[in-house]
Amino acid sequence: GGKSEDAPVETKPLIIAQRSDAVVLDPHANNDQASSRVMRQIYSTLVNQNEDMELQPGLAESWEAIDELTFEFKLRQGVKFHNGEELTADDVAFTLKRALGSSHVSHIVGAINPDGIVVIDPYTIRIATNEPFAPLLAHLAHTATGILNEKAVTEAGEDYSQYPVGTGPYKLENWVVGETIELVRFEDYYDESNKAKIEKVIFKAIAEDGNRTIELETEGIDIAYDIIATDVDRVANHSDLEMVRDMNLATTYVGFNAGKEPFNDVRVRQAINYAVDMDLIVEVVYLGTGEPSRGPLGGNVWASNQNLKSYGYDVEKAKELMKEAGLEDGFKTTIWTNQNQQRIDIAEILQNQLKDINIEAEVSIMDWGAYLEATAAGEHDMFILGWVTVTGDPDYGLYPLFHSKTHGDAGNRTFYTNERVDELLDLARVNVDPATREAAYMEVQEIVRNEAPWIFTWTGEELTGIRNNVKGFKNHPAGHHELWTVYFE
Amino acid sequence: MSKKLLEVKRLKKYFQTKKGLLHAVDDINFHINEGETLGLVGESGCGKSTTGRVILRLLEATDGEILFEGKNILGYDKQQMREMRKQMQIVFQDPFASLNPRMSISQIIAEPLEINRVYKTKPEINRRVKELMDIVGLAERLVNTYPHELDGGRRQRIGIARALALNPKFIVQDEPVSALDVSIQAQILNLMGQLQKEFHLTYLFISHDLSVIKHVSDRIAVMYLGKIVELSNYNSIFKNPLHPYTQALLSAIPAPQIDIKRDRIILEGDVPSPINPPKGCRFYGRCRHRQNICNEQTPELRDMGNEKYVACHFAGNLN
Amino acid sequence: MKNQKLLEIKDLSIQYITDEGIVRAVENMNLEISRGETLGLVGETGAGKTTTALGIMGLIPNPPGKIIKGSIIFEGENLVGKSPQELRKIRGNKISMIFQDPMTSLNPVMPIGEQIAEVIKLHQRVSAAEAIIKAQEMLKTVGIPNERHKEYPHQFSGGMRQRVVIAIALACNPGLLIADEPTTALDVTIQAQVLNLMKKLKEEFQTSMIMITHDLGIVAEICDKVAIMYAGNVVEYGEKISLFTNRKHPYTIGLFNSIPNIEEDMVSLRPIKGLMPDPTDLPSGCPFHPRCPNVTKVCSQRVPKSIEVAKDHFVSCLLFEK
Amino acid sequence: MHRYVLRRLLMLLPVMLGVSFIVFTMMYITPGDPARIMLGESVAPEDVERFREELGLNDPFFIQYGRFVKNLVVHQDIGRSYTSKRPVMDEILSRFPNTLKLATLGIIVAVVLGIPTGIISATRQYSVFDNVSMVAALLGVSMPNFWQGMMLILLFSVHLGWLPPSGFSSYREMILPALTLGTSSAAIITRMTRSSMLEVIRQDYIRTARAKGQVESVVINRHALKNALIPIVTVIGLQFGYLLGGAVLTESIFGISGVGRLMVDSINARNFPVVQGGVLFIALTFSIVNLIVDILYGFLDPRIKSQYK
Amino acid sequence: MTNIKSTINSKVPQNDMKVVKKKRSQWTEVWRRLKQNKAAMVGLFIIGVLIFSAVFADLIAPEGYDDQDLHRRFIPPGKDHILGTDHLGRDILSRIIYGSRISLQVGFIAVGIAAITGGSLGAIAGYYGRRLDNIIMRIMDVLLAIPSILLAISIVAALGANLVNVMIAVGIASIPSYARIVRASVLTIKDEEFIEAAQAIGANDFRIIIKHILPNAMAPIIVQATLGVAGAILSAAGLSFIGLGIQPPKPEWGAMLSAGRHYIRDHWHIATFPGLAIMITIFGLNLFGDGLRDALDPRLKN
Ligand SMILES: Nc1ncnc2c1ncn2[C@@H]1O[C@H](COP(=O)(O)OP(=O)(O)OP(=O)(O)O)[C@@H](O)[C@H]1O
Ligand SMILES: Nc1ncnc2c1ncn2[C@@H]1O[C@H](COP(=O)(O)OP(=O)(O)OP(=O)(O)O)[C@@H](O)[C@H]1O
Ligand SMILES: [Mg+2]
Ligand SMILES: [Mg+2]
Ligand code: NI
Repeated sequence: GGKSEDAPVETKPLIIAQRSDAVVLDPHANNDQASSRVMRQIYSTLVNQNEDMELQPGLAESWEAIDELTFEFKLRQGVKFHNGEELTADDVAFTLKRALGSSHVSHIVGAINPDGIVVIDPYTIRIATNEPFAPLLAHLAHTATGILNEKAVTEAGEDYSQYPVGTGPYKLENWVVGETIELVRFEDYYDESNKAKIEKVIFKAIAEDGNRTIELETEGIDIAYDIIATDVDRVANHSDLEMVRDMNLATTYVGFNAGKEPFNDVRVRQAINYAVDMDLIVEVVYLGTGEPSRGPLGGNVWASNQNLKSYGYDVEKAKELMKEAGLEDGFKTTIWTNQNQQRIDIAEILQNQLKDINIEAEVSIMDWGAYLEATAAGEHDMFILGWVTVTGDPDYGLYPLFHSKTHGDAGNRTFYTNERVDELLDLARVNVDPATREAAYMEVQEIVRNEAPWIFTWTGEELTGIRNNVKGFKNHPAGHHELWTVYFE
Repeated sequence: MSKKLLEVKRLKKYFQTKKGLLHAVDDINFHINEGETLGLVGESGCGKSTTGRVILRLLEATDGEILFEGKNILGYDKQQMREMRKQMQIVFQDPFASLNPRMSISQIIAEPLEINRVYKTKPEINRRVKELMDIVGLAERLVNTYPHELDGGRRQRIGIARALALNPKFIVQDEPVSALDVSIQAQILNLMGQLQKEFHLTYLFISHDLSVIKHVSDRIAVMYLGKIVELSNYNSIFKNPLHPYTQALLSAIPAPQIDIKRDRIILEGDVPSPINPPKGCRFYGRCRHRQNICNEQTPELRDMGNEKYVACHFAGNLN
Repeated sequence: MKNQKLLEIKDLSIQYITDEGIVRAVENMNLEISRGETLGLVGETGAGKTTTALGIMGLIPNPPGKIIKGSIIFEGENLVGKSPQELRKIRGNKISMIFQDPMTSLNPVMPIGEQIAEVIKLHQRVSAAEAIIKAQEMLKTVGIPNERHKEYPHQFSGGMRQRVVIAIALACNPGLLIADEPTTALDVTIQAQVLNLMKKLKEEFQTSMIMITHDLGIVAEICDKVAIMYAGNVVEYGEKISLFTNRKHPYTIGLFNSIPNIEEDMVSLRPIKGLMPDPTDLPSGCPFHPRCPNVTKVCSQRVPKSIEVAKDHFVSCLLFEK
Repeated sequence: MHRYVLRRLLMLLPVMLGVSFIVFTMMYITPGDPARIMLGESVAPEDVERFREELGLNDPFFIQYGRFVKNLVVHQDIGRSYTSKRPVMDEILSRFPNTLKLATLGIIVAVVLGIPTGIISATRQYSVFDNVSMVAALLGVSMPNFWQGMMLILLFSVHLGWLPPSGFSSYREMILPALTLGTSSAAIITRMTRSSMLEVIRQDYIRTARAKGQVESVVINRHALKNALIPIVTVIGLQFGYLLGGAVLTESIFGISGVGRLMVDSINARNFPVVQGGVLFIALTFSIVNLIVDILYGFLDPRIKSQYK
Repeated sequence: MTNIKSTINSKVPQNDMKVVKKKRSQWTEVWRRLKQNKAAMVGLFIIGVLIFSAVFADLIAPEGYDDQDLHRRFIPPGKDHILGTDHLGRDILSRIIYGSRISLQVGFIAVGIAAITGGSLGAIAGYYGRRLDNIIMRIMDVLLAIPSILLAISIVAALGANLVNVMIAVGIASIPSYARIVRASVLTIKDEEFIEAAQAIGANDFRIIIKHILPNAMAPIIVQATLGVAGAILSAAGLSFIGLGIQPPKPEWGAMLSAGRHYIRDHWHIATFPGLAIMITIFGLNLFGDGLRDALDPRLKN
């Protein structure tokens, strides 16, 4: 967009449907996708990450690294909160300290040293980490670090999550819990040139996936997030609708319990990787959306290794490997998953295909809570899970999943251990030199691919259906799409 | 003959109900001699069945004594009571409800024999069942039928056979014919008379039908609201009723004779509720002869000589 | 006044057609009632008494019941074949009926005053308020305090309920009252009250009555004529005095002998042997023949005709056919 | 009457205590850590542990339950949602109108369809109408309502495009859910009405009414129906109570944000306070609906009214 | 003269007069009445077909329930696959046939659990009355106050999601209704004269419960159980539908329906047939249950 003067007087609201309603509008009180998608419109972050995951100034006009641990941010001046207060460095300091106290976002801000948050002057703040932490800026671009107004938070007390006050282009107007959230344009938005084009935005919760498409077709809504695979072609072929598709940061994988017989044998893991026809599975289960993954990171993530080779479907090779491992007669195992239709389908197909190498797998579907608990405890054989590299930084996408320090509950549910991988992950985390980091991550991905603690399954796609008259919409790989650029034709 | 088989002393049975204490049987005294039939008559709800049940300890008495052959059976424990049950039995009013619909005739009649282990072998039991069926006039081909396939009269015969199975001395007949049609009723009444003679049985015969009571009884007790108001032999009750209630009751019965004209005593009002009954005479509210004393003092059952007992302050002086 | 025929039943046959078979509940019935007269209809369970009454009222449940043939002539008009509308005008108005069980024949959720007023409103041109007033008067007539008209049936005792039913039946001053065992469910002392009341009101209202009962005592007390029914057939029919003093039919005799008599001492009853026949499978010929002490060969072969053995005294028995 | 109501309300206390105990126990023994579920897979175990401590989840069972009861009794407080941090009561009450609307509409559909059909069926027993409506009613009971909902959406939203497939704010949006929810109840009510009417029609007092010369329609509507209504009201009450608490599937098919779905989500999220509060709330509503039905009973049936002392 | 009491007056005098016809126990009588009821026979037929297909699934199903062929997905109903294939290329008819096994198992076992536990509790409460009655029935009130589907969901969540637990959950949730029914019928039977007659001949509590009360309380339990099987199948399908208790690749109908619903717009047959299967099953059970009720209590049928 560009012309701020003639901001069109839109009366028609933009209606967006997503799977569920926001839970809270306090970034530190929860960290779910639905809430973040709304909060993205309400709060601004110090740093922005555009659709190509490039870092750009946000509330901070500029920043510089003072030393290995510390960044100094220069704040934009004259930024107004929705309650009329002006943004100062104190708000930033307050926000970050508050975030540090919250368990929900500790994975985003956890590296920051609370004593290292120093207000220099109202528009200058220094933020230091406990140890050198290269991905800090990416983390500060995450919606969860949106800047809060100290006064608003203290005034609202326990109920703050329902009365959010940010500096974003939209402010909360009305919230019918479980159903709709109405946002209206914030007229004093700091970025004059980027003021919201549509006056009112309504988020609607429509849980039944198919119904979002139907609503879109029947003009009940303007934008439908997370179109299901079966409806993608329908939307794309519909004369009034448009399918906006972009790869996102999510990946789905089938994990082995590498800490347990027989999956502690790399040959078994490789054999299984060869024995499943992942291309076909992805086609069947995801109906051509997203793509089969070749390694642990999706293509959108910085430093993802594009040279990795897919295992491919090769039952003979699989049998050979099984034989080498002394398991040509196969074994009995279980595949666990939670109640997610695609994962259940994957499990069922796996079950079927593994029969070819004499593996008899039983599928067990668990409720999410029990599933997390059981996989953390290492009771499992094989399991299906996903991961979203929300920051777009490979640290987030690799460290918790493959470092031996994170076994179990901390993220590494495959109990995979490799000293070299540990070493490289540690190195890349503290090193600020992008080239060194990139090299380290490339190698990690190579190793992980070869040692196959996973069956690399699928990288996802943001699938948004919009009506033709909706313009200016772009998917954000993190899923927190920006709506202030959207306008009606 | 006139050896007392059963004696009931100060018998009380109260039921706890939502609305209060229900005095179903309230301090009654009587005895039954061996081989005789005592008729117990009264209107619906006056406590006749309760009396019968308490005597058999199917209900636990609230107070009083029940002497069977001189021994108070209310003090008996379960085991002793089981022995007692061979001596005393009951025949119920409703010939359908009193037979388990899921059991065949032979099973029903054999049950008391099995429970009390009277016979050791099946054939013995079967023989006895056949014998009993013969006694009460049930054709042998009916052994395997079920109660619902039979008419009321036959069903009642089953009930009688069951009661006779253990060779009791004493049987409570709780309105055994009131559910039956007249022609069948007569058959059953005759049967019971025969059985009494044949087995030297003693009956407590409960009915609300004075004609039936008169036909079967040696002595008659008239009950009203939990109390016995008059007790005497049948002749004198019918010829010369002493209690105003008995008088009214007798006069109320329409007789199938066209030549006899009687003076009707029409009682006002209904039988009052047995829940927390008033002190004083229970009949007070409906009595033609009531006086103040009736409302204040409960009349006791008084011996009027000649084995006649009446519970009325003015018995003998009424006109 | 007498001898003026109010109701005449001719050759009436009513059947119930059920899964179990056809029940011939009433067979070739012939009866007459004059104004002011009371007819006793006596018989054991299943004899067809209620069916006869319902037949007159036009209330035979259909299915399974059906009037097969015959006529019911009331005030000169044949009720059989009349339209439901015409019958409705007569019911409750010119002919009314009291049912056996006072506990169940009143609507439990309607105040009794309203239940009486209902019939008044239906047949008389009165306003709702007037009907209620009339209903209260009726209550008083049957000896219930009129201020209790707002109460519900369960608040009354059995005898009082039966009085309410009587009030309903008499509210429109009907020419014919059919009472179907009106006191069977009541205690003797209460029965005496109710019978007394009925006798009184019958005289007061100049109503003819069919008194259905199986109690010969009641018949002796209030009827002018008696019809004895057995398995759907009227076996003996006549003036009460004639019939009571000169019983002809073996069934009638058996019936009288079965009853323990309060007035005289009997050593033993002389019951009728055997059982009531299966209503779907009545014996051929005279339906009573299997139980009859005087049975002859022809009894199972021929249906007896009705023979006048004395003036106005009819018997259906082959012993009397010459 | 007042005393009766009071006594009934007092009797609810132990029942509610029992309900809370059962729910609490169930939740306690259910595997799955609420803190972990809420924080997601990516949060470090130390933070999860800290969060557990914050929520008081590390205390022994009886201390936790005791705390709950104490808060409830002393402060009339059932806590805040783990996830949204809103007071549980707000959380429930914000959804309850939808549930109530849905259940009410459902029951209206059921009553409007069920009672007349039942009456006609009963008065024309074994007629074609009777047979057809009885088969229809039986099919209505037999149809899984999640499936029926899908089929209705397919027909009315997708193929015909007449009605929206989701949402619950306009009346147009309420039609399909109400129909879905209402059919099985309608079927039950139809059957109940029919059998109750048949039972009543056989009664002596109906014969009395006819013997008065009353018109058949009045006999049916005034005499029979009022008596037949008594068991029907019970069924309606039961169904209503059931719809209030059990419309989970319908709610999720049509994406209605109601108490039922809140409960299911909360059970899955191990959002204990909401589960606890919600089940108590539903149980209480259900019991109160039952109480109302019982009182209504008294109004319909004077015999029963006189027992309410 | 005879003052017949209202309880036995009119209504069923037919029995009174019936002369012995044939020797029949009550159950043969019930069966005879049942046979006359066409609807019940249709129901019985449906149940028969179901049981048959459950028992002989291996013989009659054209394919195995998990014979996947990812290259023949979404085939519409036709010659090769009568009901078509699903999203993983499995034959829907075969899956439905095998599914009948699961549904019947769930139905019967859940009802078994509920009827036995609920029935015993109800019998104890009804027979012994007073304190015990109060305690048991209050517990039942508590269970009843919790919506059964929520109860089932939390039980499944607590025990783990598999078919056995679904059966337990559905069973537990319907315990109160059995307890109530049995209690009510025990209460009425307890007051029948034949119980007193048994006491009078010296029968003990145990004998009275076993020989006299239970056989007579069976009728309502059986009816409730038949209808309960239908209810249990429906509940289990509902639970599967929201993803609880399925164990792929076992073809539970509710789960098939749930999996098929994503494809409903393009491939209607996937979700339609399992839904129909559920409906027909429930329909059959209900028809039969209704007929059974009428046959057991002829008074109810006009
Ligand atoms: N188990 C019980 N609980 C409470 N009250 C009872 C019980 N059994 C009987 N009663 C009451 O006790 C009183 C006497 O009852 P009982 O059955 O002895 O009367 P009855 O003279 O046999 O009457 P009927 O002629 O009707 O058989 C009645 O008011 C009755 O309601
Ligand atoms: N609705 C009906 N359907 C089938 N059969 C019936 C019906 N009503 C009566 N019957 C049969 O018709 C015959 C006559 O019955 P009805 O009721 O007229 O006898 P009743 O003389 O009034 O007997 P009760 O003294 O028992 O009242 C009986 O065999 C009865 O079984
Ligand atoms: Mg009695
Ligand atoms: Mg009759
Ligand atoms: Ni996020």
